[in-house]
Amino acid sequence: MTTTSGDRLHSVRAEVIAAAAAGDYRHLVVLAPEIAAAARPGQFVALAVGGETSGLLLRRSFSIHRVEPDTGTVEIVVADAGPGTRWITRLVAGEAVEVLGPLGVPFPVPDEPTPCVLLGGGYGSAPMFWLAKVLQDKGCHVDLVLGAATQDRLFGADLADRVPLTVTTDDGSAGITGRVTDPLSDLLRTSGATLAYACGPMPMLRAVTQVCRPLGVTAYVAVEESMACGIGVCMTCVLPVVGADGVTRMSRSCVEGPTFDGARVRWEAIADGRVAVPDDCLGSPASLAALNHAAAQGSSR
Amino acid sequence: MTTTSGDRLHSVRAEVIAAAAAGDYRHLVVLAPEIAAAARPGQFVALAVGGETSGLLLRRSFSIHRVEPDTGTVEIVVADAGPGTRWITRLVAGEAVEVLGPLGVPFPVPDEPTPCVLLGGGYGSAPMFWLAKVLQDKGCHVDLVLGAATQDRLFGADLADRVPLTVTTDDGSAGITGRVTDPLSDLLRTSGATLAYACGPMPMLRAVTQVCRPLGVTAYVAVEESMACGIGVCMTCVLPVVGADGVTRMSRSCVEGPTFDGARVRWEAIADGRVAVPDDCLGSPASLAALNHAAAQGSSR
Amino acid sequence: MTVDLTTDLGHGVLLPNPVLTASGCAANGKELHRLEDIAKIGAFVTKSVKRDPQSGRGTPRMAETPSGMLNSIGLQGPGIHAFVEHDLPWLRSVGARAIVSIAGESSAEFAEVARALVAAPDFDATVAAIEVNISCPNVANRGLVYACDPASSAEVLRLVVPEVPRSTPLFAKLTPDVTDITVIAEAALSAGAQGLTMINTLLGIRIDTERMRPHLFGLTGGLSGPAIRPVAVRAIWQVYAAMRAGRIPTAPIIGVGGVRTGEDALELTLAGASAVQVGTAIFNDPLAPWRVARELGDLLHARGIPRYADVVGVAHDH
Amino acid sequence: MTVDLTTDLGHGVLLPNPVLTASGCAANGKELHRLEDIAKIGAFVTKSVKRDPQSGRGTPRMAETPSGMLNSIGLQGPGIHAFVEHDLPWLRSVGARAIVSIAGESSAEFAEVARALVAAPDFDATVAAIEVNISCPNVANRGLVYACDPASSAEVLRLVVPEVPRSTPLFAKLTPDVTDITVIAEAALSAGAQGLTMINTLLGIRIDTERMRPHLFGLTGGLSGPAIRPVAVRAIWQVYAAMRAGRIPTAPIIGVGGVRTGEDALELTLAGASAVQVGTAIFNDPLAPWRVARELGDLLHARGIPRYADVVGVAHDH
Ligand SMILES: Cc1cc2nc3c(=O)[nH]c(=O)nc-3n(C[C@H](O)[C@H](O)[C@H](O)COP(=O)(O)OP(=O)(O)OC[C@H]3O[C@@H](n4cnc5c(N)ncnc54)[C@H](O)[C@@H]3O)c2cc1C
Ligand SMILES: Cc1cc2nc3c(=O)[nH]c(=O)nc-3n(C[C@H](O)[C@H](O)[C@H](O)COP(=O)(O)OP(=O)(O)OC[C@H]3O[C@@H](n4cnc5c(N)ncnc54)[C@H](O)[C@@H]3O)c2cc1C
Ligand SMILES: Cc1cc2nc3c(=O)[nH]c(=O)nc-3n(C[C@H](O)[C@H](O)[C@H](O)COP(=O)(O)O)c2cc1C
Ligand SMILES: Cc1cc2nc3c(=O)[nH]c(=O)nc-3n(C[C@H](O)[C@H](O)[C@H](O)COP(=O)(O)O)c2cc1C
Ligand code: FES
Ligand code: FES
Repeated sequence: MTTTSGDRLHSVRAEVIAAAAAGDYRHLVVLAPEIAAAARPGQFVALAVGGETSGLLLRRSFSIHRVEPDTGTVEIVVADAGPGTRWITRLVAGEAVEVLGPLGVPFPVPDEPTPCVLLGGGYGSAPMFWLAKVLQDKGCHVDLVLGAATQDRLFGADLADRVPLTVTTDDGSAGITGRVTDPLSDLLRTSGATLAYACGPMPMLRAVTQVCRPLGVTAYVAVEESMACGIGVCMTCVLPVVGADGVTRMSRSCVEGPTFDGARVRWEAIADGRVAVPDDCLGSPASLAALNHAAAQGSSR
Repeated sequence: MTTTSGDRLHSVRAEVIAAAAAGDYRHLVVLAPEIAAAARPGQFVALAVGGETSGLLLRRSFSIHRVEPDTGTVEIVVADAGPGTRWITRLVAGEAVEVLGPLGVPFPVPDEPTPCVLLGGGYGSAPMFWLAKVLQDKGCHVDLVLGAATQDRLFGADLADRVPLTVTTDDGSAGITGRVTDPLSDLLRTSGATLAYACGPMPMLRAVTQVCRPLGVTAYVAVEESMACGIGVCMTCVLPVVGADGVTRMSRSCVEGPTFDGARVRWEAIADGRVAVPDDCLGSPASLAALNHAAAQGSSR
Repeated sequence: MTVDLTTDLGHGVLLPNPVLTASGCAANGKELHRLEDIAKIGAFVTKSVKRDPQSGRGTPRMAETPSGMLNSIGLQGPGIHAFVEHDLPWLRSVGARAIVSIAGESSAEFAEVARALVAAPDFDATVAAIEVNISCPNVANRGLVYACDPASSAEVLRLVVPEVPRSTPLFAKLTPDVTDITVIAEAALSAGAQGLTMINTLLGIRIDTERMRPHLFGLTGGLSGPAIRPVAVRAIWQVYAAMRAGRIPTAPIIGVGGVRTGEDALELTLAGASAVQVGTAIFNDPLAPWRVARELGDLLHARGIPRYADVVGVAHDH
Repeated sequence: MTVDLTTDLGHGVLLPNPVLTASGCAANGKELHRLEDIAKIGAFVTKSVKRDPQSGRGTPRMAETPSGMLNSIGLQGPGIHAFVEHDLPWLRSVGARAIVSIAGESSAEFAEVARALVAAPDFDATVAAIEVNISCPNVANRGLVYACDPASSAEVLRLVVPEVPRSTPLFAKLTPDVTDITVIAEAALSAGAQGLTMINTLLGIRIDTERMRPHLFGLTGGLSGPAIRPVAVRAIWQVYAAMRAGRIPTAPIIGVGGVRTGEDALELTLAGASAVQVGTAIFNDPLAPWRVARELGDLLHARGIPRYADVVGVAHDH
C-alpha cells in the first residue's frame, strides 16, 4: 500500500463544467487536468471561496467524488453548511474557481483481492463509488452501505449500479431505518471482509472502528477536521493518532490523513466538537509538566 | 428651487435588468421603483459590493444617469476604478444588488426659463442628459459640453440628440482637442446663459467655477468626495463650503451636496487628493487655538 | 413564545431591546430616521460632543480596509450648546431614548460638557445614560488617549461624576489599544463609572502606495468593522471574567465592535455584554440596528431562550 | 529596467528579495516545497521551536473571522533537537536561506534553544538570522506574554545574545497588544536585538453561538490576516518614526501582518519595513510568497523605482 502525500500539488484556476442539484447537495464538475491525473480515492481538494472581494480567507475542503483523467475533470459533492459552501453551491457552469489538490493520503488499497465493506454517511459517500471501482478493478469483492439522516441527504444511491448496496436512513425515508453502522457486522460476516472503508461524520467513523476491531477487520476512515490550509503548514487540523512506534502524536489530518487506520485514532479524546490532547501524547502539557518536575527534582538533588 | 434631502430613503435589493458596455464604462439598469419615483437629476445611489461573502463593507456611490418611473428602473454608468466597481461591472442581468437612494441634494432647477450650459467630464456626463431634459421641459435653452481624456472615456455623446452638443477630448480622439472647460466662455456668451451645471473631476469643477464667476454665472457643481455612508452619518465626505451666513463649515457632500453652488466651495483648500480645513472654518484647529488662547488670557487677567 | 429583549443597564435604566447605535456611526438621529423610526432602537447613542463646535480634520478621513475601515474624523460636531439647543429637542420630539456621548481635550472640558448637558431642558425626558468617550486624546498629556492610562481615565470620571444625577449612569468607553484592559476598567469603575462600553476603534494606518504617503489627512485612523470583532469579544470576555472573579467591581458592559448580524450581537452578549452597539455595519446597511435586533430575537427564539437577559455572559459557564 | 529586490537585514545578511514566510504559517518548508522552490523565497522563516517536543493544544485550533482568522495552535513542534536533526539538514539540502524562530517558557529556555541551534552542523550554511518570538507566554510571570513587558523582553534578549554569533542577527518579534510598542522595541534593541519583526497576532476570542461556549479549545487565539494589516502598518510606522527621531536605536524592521499582495508588501515597506513576511495569506494561496515577490517587483517597475531599498520608509518623507 502506497501513499502520495509527498507528490506535487497543483493550485489551479478551474472552470466549472457542470453544476447540478443532487438531493440536498450540489454536484460540481470542474476542469483541473493536473489534479484529475494525479488523484486517488480518499484524497480531497480545497476551494477558495467568495471571489476577488471575499472576506472569507480560508479554503474549503471536499472529498474528491471522482475524476476523469481523459477529460481532465474533477467532481465534488457539496452540502450547503455555511457561507463558504453556500457560495460554492451557487457556482454555475462557465464560472471559475481556485482549486488546490490533490490533497492528503488516499485510502490504502490492498495489493491482493480482498473482500471489503465500504460505508458512506451523508456526503461522505461521495468518494465511495470511485473507491469501489478501484477495489473491484483489483479483484476485490465490495459491499457498499450508504446512510444518511433522510433520503435527501443520501448521496449516490443511484450510482451504485455495479456494487451490492445497502441503504439506511435515520427516519426510514429510504432503505432500512437506522444507522449506517447497523448492517455492518452482518455484512462483514457474510462477505468475510477483512477491510472496511468509511467516510462520514466522526461518531460514525468511531462506531465503524468499534464494530470492526473485535472482528479483526481493519477500518480505514476518512476524518473531517476543521482545516485552515489543507497542505500541512498550519497545524489546525490535528487529532491524536498512535504511530507505528506506539507513540500518540497530534497528527495533521490534511497530510497524514484524512484517511487513517481507525484503530490508531484515539477516539476517546474526541467528543462534542472538541479534541483533547491525551496525557500520554508526545509533548502533551501533562507529559511536559512531568518532565519539568523530574528536571526540578534532578537539579535539587 | 427646492431640495429633497430630508425625504424618505429607500434601501432595496434590486434586480439588474440590463448591463452593457458603453465605451470604457458599464451601463447598468436596475429595478428600484421607489427610487425611480423619487429621484431628481444630480442625486446618486449607493450600491453594496461583493455579495454575501464580501470583505468590502462600504457602499459605492454613483450618479443617477436617468430613471424611468413608469417601469421603475434606475440607470447608472460605472467606471472600473477598483475592486468594488469591478465587481459591479461584472454584474449581469438577473442578478441582484443592494441599492440605497435617492441620495443627496439634486441640482437646483430654475422656476423660470433660463439659458444654461451643462458640462460633463468622463462618467460625470451621466446625469447631464436627464438634467438637460428636465431643464428643457421648463423651457430653458440648454447647451451641452462633454469632455474626457479619450473617446472611450466619453460617455453619452450619442444620447444628446435633442441638445446642442460640443465634445472635447484631451487627446483629440473625438471632438475638439482640449479641456471640457475650453469652449465654456464662448458658449456662455453666445447663449447668454446665467446658469451652468457641471459634474466631473474636482479640478474641472473648480475650473468651471472660475470661468463662470467673473461672468456672473452661477455654477452648480456635483462633487465627488470619498464617502463611507452616503447618508450623512459618518462625516467622511466633507469639504469646506461657505454658508448663507458667510461662515465656512466642513459640509457633508452626501447630504448637503453633492451639488453645491461652486462659488461657495473653498477650492483653494482642495489639492492633490486632500482637503485641508481652512483656518477661518467654524471650529477649525486654528480658531479653537485662538479661542483657548483668549480664554487663557481672560482667566489670567 | 415571544422573546423578552429588555435589558437592564442599571440605575433603573431599562431598554426595550439591547441593540443600540454606536457613537459617531449614526450622527444625531435625523439622518437614520429617514429610513426607520429611531425610537424603536434600544437606545440611540449620539456622536461624541465636545464643548465648542469642531470642524474635524481634513480629508481623506477614511480608508476602506479588509472587512473594516479606518476613520479619522476628529470629532466634527456642533459643540454641546448647539447640541442641547437643536439635537436633544429633536431626539425628544421623536421619542428616542438617547445615550449622549461626551468628549473633551481636558478632564475639565468633560465636566463642563456634562454640566451643560445635565442642565438641558430635555435632559430628564430624553437622556437614559451618558457615555464618556475617554478613548480620545488628552491634550495636556502629550495627546495620549485618556483610556490608555488608568490615572487619566480615573481623573475624567472623578470630575464628571459630581455633575451627573445618579439616576443617569455613566458608561466609560474604553480603547482596546492597551496592554491590560482590565486595569483601565477598574480605574474607571473605581472612579465612579457605572458601566463600561467596549471597544472603541484600534489605532491603524494606511499608506497610499500610489502617492507613497499616509492615506489619511490625520495620519492615523481608528479601525472598526467586522475585522475587529474578535478583539471586541476578547476585551468584553476579559473584563467580564475579572468582574466574576471579583478582581474589579461588577457593572454592566455595553459591547461594540464589528457587530453586523444578530448572531454577532449574541456573540458579544455571551461574552458578557448587556447591550450591543452597531457602528460601521450601518454604513453597509443603514437599517442594521433594527435588523440586528430582529435577528437577535429570532435567534433566541430558535434556541428556545425566553429572555435576552438569560444569556448575558453565559459562555463563561460552559 | 530590472528592479533590484535585494534587501539588507544588517550584519552582512543580504537577501535576494524581501518577501519571507511568516513563522508558523509555512511549517518548516517541506510542505510548501511541493508547490514551488522554497530556495527562491527571500528567506524561509520556520515555525517557532521550543526545547522539547510540543503537542500543542486541543482542537478547535482555529476560527475563521472576517478577512482573517484566529489560531490557537500552542506552538506544536518537534523540539529543537529533532529540528536540528531533521528540519535544518533538509532546509540546507534544498538551498533555502532560513530564519529560525525560537521560543521558550522561560528566558533560560530561549537561551538553551539558541545554543542548541547555533551548535547545529548546518547552522552556518543555512541560518541567516534568528527570530526570537517573545510574543509567547512567560510561564514564570503569570503567563504574561514577554513582549507585553519591557523588562521580560529585555531579559530574553540578554540571555540569548551571548549564545549567538554576531554575524547572525537576532530579530525580536513583537506583539501589537501593548499600550506603546516603541517602549518594547526600545527594550529589545537595547538588550541586544539587532532587528525587530512586527507584528505577531492580536489577542482575540470567538464564541460558538450554537454551543454558547468559547469556540477555541484554548479559549483565546491570535488574530491574523488582512483584517489586521492597518495595525501592522501602524506599529511599523510608530517604531520607524521613533528610530528616525532618535528616540530608540535604529535597526532593520521585518514587517508582517495581513500581507496578501505585492501592494500590501509595498505598504509595509513604505511604513518602514526592510522585508515583509507572508503568513495567513498562504492558507488562501499557498503560492503567495512567490507571487507577492513577483507583484512587488512589477509594482516597483511600473512606478519606475529601480531598487526596493529606495522605498523603505519613504512615506515618512511625504
Ligand atoms: C477532508 C475533508 C473533506 C470534506 N469533504 C466534504 C465533501 O465532500 N462535501 C461537503 O459538503 N463537505 C465536505 N467537507 C466539509 C466542508 O469542508 C465544510 O462543510 C466547509 O468547510 C464549511 O464551510 P462553510 O463556510 O460553508 O461553513 P462555516 O461553518 O461557516 O465554516 C467556517 C470555517 O470552519 C471550517 N469548517 C467548518 N466546518 C468544517 C468541516 N466540517 N470540516 C472542515 N472545516 C470546516 C471552514 O473551512 C471555515 O474555515 C470536508 C471537510 C474536510 C476536512
Ligand atoms: C456622489 C458620487 C457620485 C459618483 N458617481 C459615479 C458615477 O456615476 N460613475 C462612476 O463610475 N463612479 C462614480 N463615483 C465614484 C465611485 O463611487 C468610485 O469610483 C468608487 O467608489 C470606487 O470604488 P472601488 O472599490 O472601485 O475603488 P477603490 O479605490 O478601491 O475604493 C476604495 C474606497 O474608496 C472609496 N472611493 C474611491 N474612489 C472614490 C471616489 N472617486 N468617490 C467616492 N469614493 C471613492 C470607495 O467608495 C471605497 O470605499 C461617484 C462618487 C460619488 C461620491
Ligand atoms: C466614522 C466613525 C466615527 C466614530 N466616531 C466616534 C465618536 O465620535 N465617539 C466614539 O466614542 N466612538 C466613535 N467611533 C467608534 C464607534 O463608536 C465604535 O466604537 C467602533 O467603530 C467599533 O464598532 P463598529 O465595529 O461596530 O464600528 C466612530 C467610528 C467610526 C467608524
Ligand atoms: C496558524 C498560525 C500559526 C502561527 N504560529 C506562529 C509561531 O509559531 N511563531 C510566531 O512567531 N508567529 C506565529 N504566527 C504569527 C505569524 O507569524 C504572523 O506574525 C501573524 O499571523 C500576522 O501575519 P499574517 O497576517 O500575515 O498571518 C502564527 C500565525 C498563524 C496564523
Ligand atoms: S489544515 Fe493546515 S496543517 Fe492541516
Ligand atoms: S458619506 Fe457619510 S456623512 Fe457623507
